[in-house]
Amino acid sequence: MSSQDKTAVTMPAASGKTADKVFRWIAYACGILILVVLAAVFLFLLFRAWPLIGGDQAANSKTISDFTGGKATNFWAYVGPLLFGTVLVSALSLLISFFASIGIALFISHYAPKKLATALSYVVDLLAAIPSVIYGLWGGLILVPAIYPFWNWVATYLGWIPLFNGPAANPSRTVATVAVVLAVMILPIITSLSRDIFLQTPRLQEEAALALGATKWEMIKLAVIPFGKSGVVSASMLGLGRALGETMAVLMILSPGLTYSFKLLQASQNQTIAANIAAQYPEANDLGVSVLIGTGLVLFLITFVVNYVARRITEKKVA
Amino acid sequence: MADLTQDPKASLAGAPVIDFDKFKPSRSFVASRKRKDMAMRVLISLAFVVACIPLVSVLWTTIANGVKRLNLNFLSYNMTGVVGGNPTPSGGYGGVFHAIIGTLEITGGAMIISIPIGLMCAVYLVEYAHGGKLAQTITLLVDVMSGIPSIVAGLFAFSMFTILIGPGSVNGFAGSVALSLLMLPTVVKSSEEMLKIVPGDLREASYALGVTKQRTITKIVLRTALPGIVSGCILAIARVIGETAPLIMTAGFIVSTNFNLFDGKMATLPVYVYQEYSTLYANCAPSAGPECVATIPMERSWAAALVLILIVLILNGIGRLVAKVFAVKSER
Amino acid sequence: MGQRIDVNHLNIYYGNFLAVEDVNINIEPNKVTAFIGPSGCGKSTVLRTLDRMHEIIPGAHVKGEVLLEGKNLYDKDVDPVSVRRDVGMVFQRPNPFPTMSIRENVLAGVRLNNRKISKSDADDLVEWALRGANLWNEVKDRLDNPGIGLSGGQQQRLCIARAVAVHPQVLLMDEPCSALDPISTLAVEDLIQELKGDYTIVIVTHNMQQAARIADYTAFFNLKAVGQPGHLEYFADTTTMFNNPQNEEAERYVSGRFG
Amino acid sequence: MGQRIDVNHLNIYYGNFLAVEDVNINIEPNKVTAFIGPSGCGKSTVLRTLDRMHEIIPGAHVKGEVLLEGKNLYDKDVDPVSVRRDVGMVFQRPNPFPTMSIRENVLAGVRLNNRKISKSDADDLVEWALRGANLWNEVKDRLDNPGIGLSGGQQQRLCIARAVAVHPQVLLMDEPCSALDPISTLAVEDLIQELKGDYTIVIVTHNMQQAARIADYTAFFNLKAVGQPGHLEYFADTTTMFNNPQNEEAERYVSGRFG
Amino acid sequence: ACGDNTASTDNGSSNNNSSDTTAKSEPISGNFNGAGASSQKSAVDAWVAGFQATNPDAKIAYDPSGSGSGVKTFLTGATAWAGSDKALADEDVDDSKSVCASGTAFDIPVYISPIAVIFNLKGVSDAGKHIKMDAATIAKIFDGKITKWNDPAIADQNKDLELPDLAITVVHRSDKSGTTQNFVSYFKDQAADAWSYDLSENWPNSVGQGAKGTSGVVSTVKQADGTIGYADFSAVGDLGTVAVKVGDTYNEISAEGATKVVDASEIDSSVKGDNRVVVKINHAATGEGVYPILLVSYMIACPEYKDTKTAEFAKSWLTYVTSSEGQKAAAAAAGSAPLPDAIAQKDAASIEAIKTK
Ligand SMILES: Nc1ncnc2c1ncn2[C@@H]1O[C@H](COP(=O)(O)OP(=O)(O)OP(=O)(O)O)[C@@H](O)[C@H]1O
Ligand SMILES: Nc1ncnc2c1ncn2[C@@H]1O[C@H](COP(=O)(O)OP(=O)(O)OP(=O)(O)O)[C@@H](O)[C@H]1O
Ligand SMILES: [Mg+2]
Ligand SMILES: [Mg+2]
Ligand SMILES: O=P([O-])([O-])[O-]
Repeated sequence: MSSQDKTAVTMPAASGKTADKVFRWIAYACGILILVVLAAVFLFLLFRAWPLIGGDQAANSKTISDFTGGKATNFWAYVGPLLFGTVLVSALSLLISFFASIGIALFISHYAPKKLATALSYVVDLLAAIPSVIYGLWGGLILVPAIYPFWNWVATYLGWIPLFNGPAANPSRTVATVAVVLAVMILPIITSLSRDIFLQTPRLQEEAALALGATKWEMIKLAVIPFGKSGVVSASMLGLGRALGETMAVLMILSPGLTYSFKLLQASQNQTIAANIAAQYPEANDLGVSVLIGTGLVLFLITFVVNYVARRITEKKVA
Repeated sequence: MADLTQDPKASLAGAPVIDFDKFKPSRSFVASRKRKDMAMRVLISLAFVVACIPLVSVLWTTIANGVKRLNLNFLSYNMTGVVGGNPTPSGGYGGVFHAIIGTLEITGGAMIISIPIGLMCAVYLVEYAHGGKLAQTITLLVDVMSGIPSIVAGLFAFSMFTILIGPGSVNGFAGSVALSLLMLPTVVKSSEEMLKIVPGDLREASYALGVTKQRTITKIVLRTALPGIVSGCILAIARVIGETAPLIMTAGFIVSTNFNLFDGKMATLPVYVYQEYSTLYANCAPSAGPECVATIPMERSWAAALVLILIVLILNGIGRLVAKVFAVKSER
Repeated sequence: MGQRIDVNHLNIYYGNFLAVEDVNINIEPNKVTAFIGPSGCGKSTVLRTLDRMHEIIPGAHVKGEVLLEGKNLYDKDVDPVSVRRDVGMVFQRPNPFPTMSIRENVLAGVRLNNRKISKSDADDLVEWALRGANLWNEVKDRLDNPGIGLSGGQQQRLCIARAVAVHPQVLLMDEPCSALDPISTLAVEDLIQELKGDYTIVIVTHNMQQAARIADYTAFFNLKAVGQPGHLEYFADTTTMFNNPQNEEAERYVSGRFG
Repeated sequence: MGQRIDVNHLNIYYGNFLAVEDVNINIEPNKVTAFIGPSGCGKSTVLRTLDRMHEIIPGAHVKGEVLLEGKNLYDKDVDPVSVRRDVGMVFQRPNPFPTMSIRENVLAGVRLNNRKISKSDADDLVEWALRGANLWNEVKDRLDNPGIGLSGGQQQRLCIARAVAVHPQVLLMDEPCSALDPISTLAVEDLIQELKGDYTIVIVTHNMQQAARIADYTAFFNLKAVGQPGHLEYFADTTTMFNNPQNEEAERYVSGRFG
Repeated sequence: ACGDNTASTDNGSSNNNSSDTTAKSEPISGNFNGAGASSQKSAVDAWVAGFQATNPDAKIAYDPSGSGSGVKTFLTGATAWAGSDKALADEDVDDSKSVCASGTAFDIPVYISPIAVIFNLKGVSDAGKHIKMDAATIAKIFDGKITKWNDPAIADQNKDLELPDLAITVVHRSDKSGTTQNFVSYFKDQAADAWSYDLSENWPNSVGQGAKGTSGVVSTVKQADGTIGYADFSAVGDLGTVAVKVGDTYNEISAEGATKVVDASEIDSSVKGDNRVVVKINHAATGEGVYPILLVSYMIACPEYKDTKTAEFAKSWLTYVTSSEGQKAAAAAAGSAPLPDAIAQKDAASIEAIKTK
């Protein structure tokens, strides 16, 4: 080996030490910033919603009564049905999309031929990025008239179930229709994430199952589902989060109401917080905006709690 | 070692005698398993087909309604001087130029805010925090943050600017702030995943060469993860580029082109889609000729929606391209 | 009892790529047959054709015959699922099902075949399989703990227990010890010696010493160049293979070893 | 030229867990010293303390001294980054930087440290290092191809070239051949024999034959039980270690081997 | 700026004021913002185009964010004027002191638009026929008291129509809206017995379905047989409209009909503040072609601005908007009703109060 060292490389002493420190601090600061941002969201909203708590209560109840046509005069009576509607609509949409999403995700990850799967993956990713205002347009203009016969059929034959009490509203600008639109909207999101997780199932696990003489479905049950469970749960939570906060699609489709009603096929039963904010915000005065921000704060807290609880649950499962 | 090399026979000595016929599947059971497998196959394929119907319908409706007005004129003019259903001097019926500019600038602003922060946050989580208490809290909160409703983000940006700048401050940048709030968790999460899958080997290899941590991270770790980070960011952009409600609140709506992100209202594509939908009909005076199109607002709305989808598509394409160019060549 | 396997003119493909060419080999029942050869020569690939695990890779297929006691596994009317029930497989890296307890892991295969197993039958089977896999004494007090909590060597033996619990006729093992430390390796090697009383065993190994220690027959696979298909170069009983091989390539490989 | 290393009363911790206890060893310059011992006894751990790579694991720290030509690496004023420049390291699995070409990989140590180097100097350095790693002839025509495109053995030699290019005095290798096939292993072993003219080499290996083939001195590490700290059981020149060890445990390990 | 459709439209309809030669002493230049009522949007589009024809360097942006939001923004000083579907509230007038350089803000009517009662009924609306109703009938329908299309209350007024035994689906606005307030104020005045609710911009009962915005109402009405709703005349499209009983006749909707009502209305002189022109709509107006359901929308400005340029703009802008030229442009673009001369003169007097020096 040539022992002659031809290269003249000088070594700068301790170079990069400060850069190292600065970089570290920037990274640290950015980590902290996340906490600061969340706190800021909370505080700014609280600050703007403060007149609700600290302000003139008579003015508040007048504002709220103005919003609701006299149906509610205090904040909780106002936000209660809104919260109910929000949860109802998003829970329904999650219910509808969950199984379909898992089905599609499994189809792409384990059933479809490779070429088709690649193409489908791409389409799903694209669909996941379609703006909700387009789902709103589609839902309001195409789906509403198209789905009425189906709801009518449901109301006629399944009307004995309180949920499906008829007569089905026509046009069906109802919770049921909105739930379908939101389901279609969050379907690609849940699908896309679930597919990624299913694809990550260790080959070894799958082969272990197959080598034991499992059919494909049994293999999925043995290896894929247990592996993907917590990921699918968090994907669903993300979908649920989207549904909880969806504004435009609901605004453009739902005929709102302020009741605690489960009548999915009838109009003017429920309203969601997000859509309500969007509907009332343009014409609201200062106090009105405070009330709306107050409802937004409630929505924020609810999504926070839902997500927090869900993450905690999945975390435990993983550990 | 001794107890492991024990006489193996001894271990089998007490073993129960097993009648394996008991565990043999009955013929009908084998058949039923097969049937079940088939049933699930059909069910899953069916789930796919059924779910495809609405999704295809969404795409199809947008494309079918959108292509009608989608042309160069539509892309290169704004909505100033568009009156009723009448054509403009350029021969079109107004367009989305201003909204495209707004969408690009506002999303660009959101990118500039959230990508560095998100990326550095991911760097902190993966490279520095090592799963400490703070890191766990941040991870959890990032997850939770991904559930923030967009309208809340809008309210936040609106409140923040009202409080900090003063009431009535509407500008594109406030929209950027709202969107960056929505983007941030996606950026952090995806970057984090991507950094995590950079093999520890490479870091060690770099450290072992006497490279500082900062250079190891920027030149090895980030560089190796780059394709994944880019696709993650594109995904995050796609996630926010279609947000409507927060932008109505923060950036407002105008008909002319505004290039200044920091001053004045800014139109964006989703808001444009919504505004045109809200207009629904343009008036045509009874005397107006056939060139006056009463249904033009809805047509513009669909066309703008299609433009939005195309932008998302192009972004995806760019993302894929970038990912490919910077891809880690792993083929042997 | 173990069954014999006869492989006739087997060509194995990944898509259009011919990975292994024209394999002919007779695997004796109740013996241990080892596959050795340089990396990439197709040992794993051949092994996986013996229980039709090969075809789960998209595009992978074979031409030729694999006869299990005279019945061609690749006949049209043969269900791969039932083939895999008769031919068990153990992998290079231990892969217990992470969500299942030790007990459930052992029973996983059996439960697929027969859902209605009485508790006492199941208990007996678990004990039998774990004893068979030389693991009973180590885990009998914690059968309900997750299988993933065991050490690597224990996990590998658990996987063997899981495979034998279905009572296959043949047991295929793809480098079952390569991820294990020497002590665990010893435990698994002992186990293989013992199992051959009941099963036909085929084992892939990188480690010639291991082959020499445990195999009755040894098959030496080789490949002419990277990108070329692998082939079976030489097949002999183990003593011949290591002491007096009648094949120049095999001789070179066996003697020039340093793995 | 290589430098000598003296390890005095070194205790190595992962957090609160004492992984290796009271190591005392003198590593001669320009010799190959091999670390052997059962899995988990702390071979890798000790090796990594010799260039302060140990401490990049969160919570990991040491007590005791490691003297490189008499200077304690763990003195307060010593920058670990510069230690790592003096002491090179090669890992178990070849790990070329996947984003870099062969040439860039070799230059990585220089370039990543932001040192300016002229094109011709760089060319010289690349050739020198690759020749040193016995790889020049195989890759000289494709220096701009990705390093990851090489075969395993070539990659490992590329990593050695990369380590050598920074001009270390000491070269640490943690099971550098365990992921390689026999032919690549031979190439790397040859290289090690050659490199010891210029460097002090410490190599961890699972493979006693390998130690016997290439090492001048061999250190046998052991541990009493899992969960207990490992320790240096016996250190001797290689001939003694394998032919006539003066330590019972070492004797048992060396003779009862089955790796 | 970039992408602007430079010249105003000069083909087709009647808003031909594209007079490059119009001798205006000093064209206005600069950037000016307005915000407010969405109802005015189409009209403002036309006004901006018309205004820019003579003041090509004036850049005017209008955000149809809603009346409330428009007034709010105006009171922060961020806009030169606001559009609103209702007159200023007393607090707003007080608040405006801090925005206007002196005096208080005033509102003038600029946009009058009839509100159509639209319906979708097979065999009637698609045949281009109108349904006749009086105020009480409409009120009862919208209050859920009349639920069938063949209810005698309707049938008696429409002997010539075959009305089906079909449930009526009421469609109303779900958002806060000036249209709603103007619509129900017609009931309050003309059918007080049938309409017991307080006047509000929110829909008061939970009959039927709510929809967001005029477009929501129109598209909902379109989507099913048997629906009835209300919407700005310009958004009616091919839906059926109700002919409303005025005096003894049933009058179809028309812009002129709305102008006549305003002409017959008084100016509310009791309002707080100077220069304000607030119309007390006289829903009881009668006469040929009178159409009593309408919306009067205002523009709000300051008598003196902190910035003279803005003042000059506001003055010139409002002058144009209320001019017959401007009104014609709006009529062509939005189907609105031109301001009656009397109102236009009052507007002009108020506009004259804007100090530009
Ligand atoms: N999934 C696959 N797709 C395509 N080619 C494959 C696949 N798996 C293996 N091959 C190719 O088939 C050939 C044989 O591979 P195989 O894994 O059977 O070798 P092996 O002898 O088991 O090697 P090793 O000792 O490294 O496990 C190789 O050329 C390999 O590249
Ligand atoms: N990152 C770590 N964190 C905590 N403990 C560790 C870590 N790495 C190793 N250990 C522990 O330190 C001890 C020594 O491990 P080490 O990897 O040095 O052993 P080894 O002799 O190199 O084993 P092998 O031959 O398997 O590589 C073991 O008990 C191991 O569990
Ligand atoms: Mg293999
Ligand atoms: Mg080690
Ligand atoms: O213009 P609106 O108040 O009816 O929305």
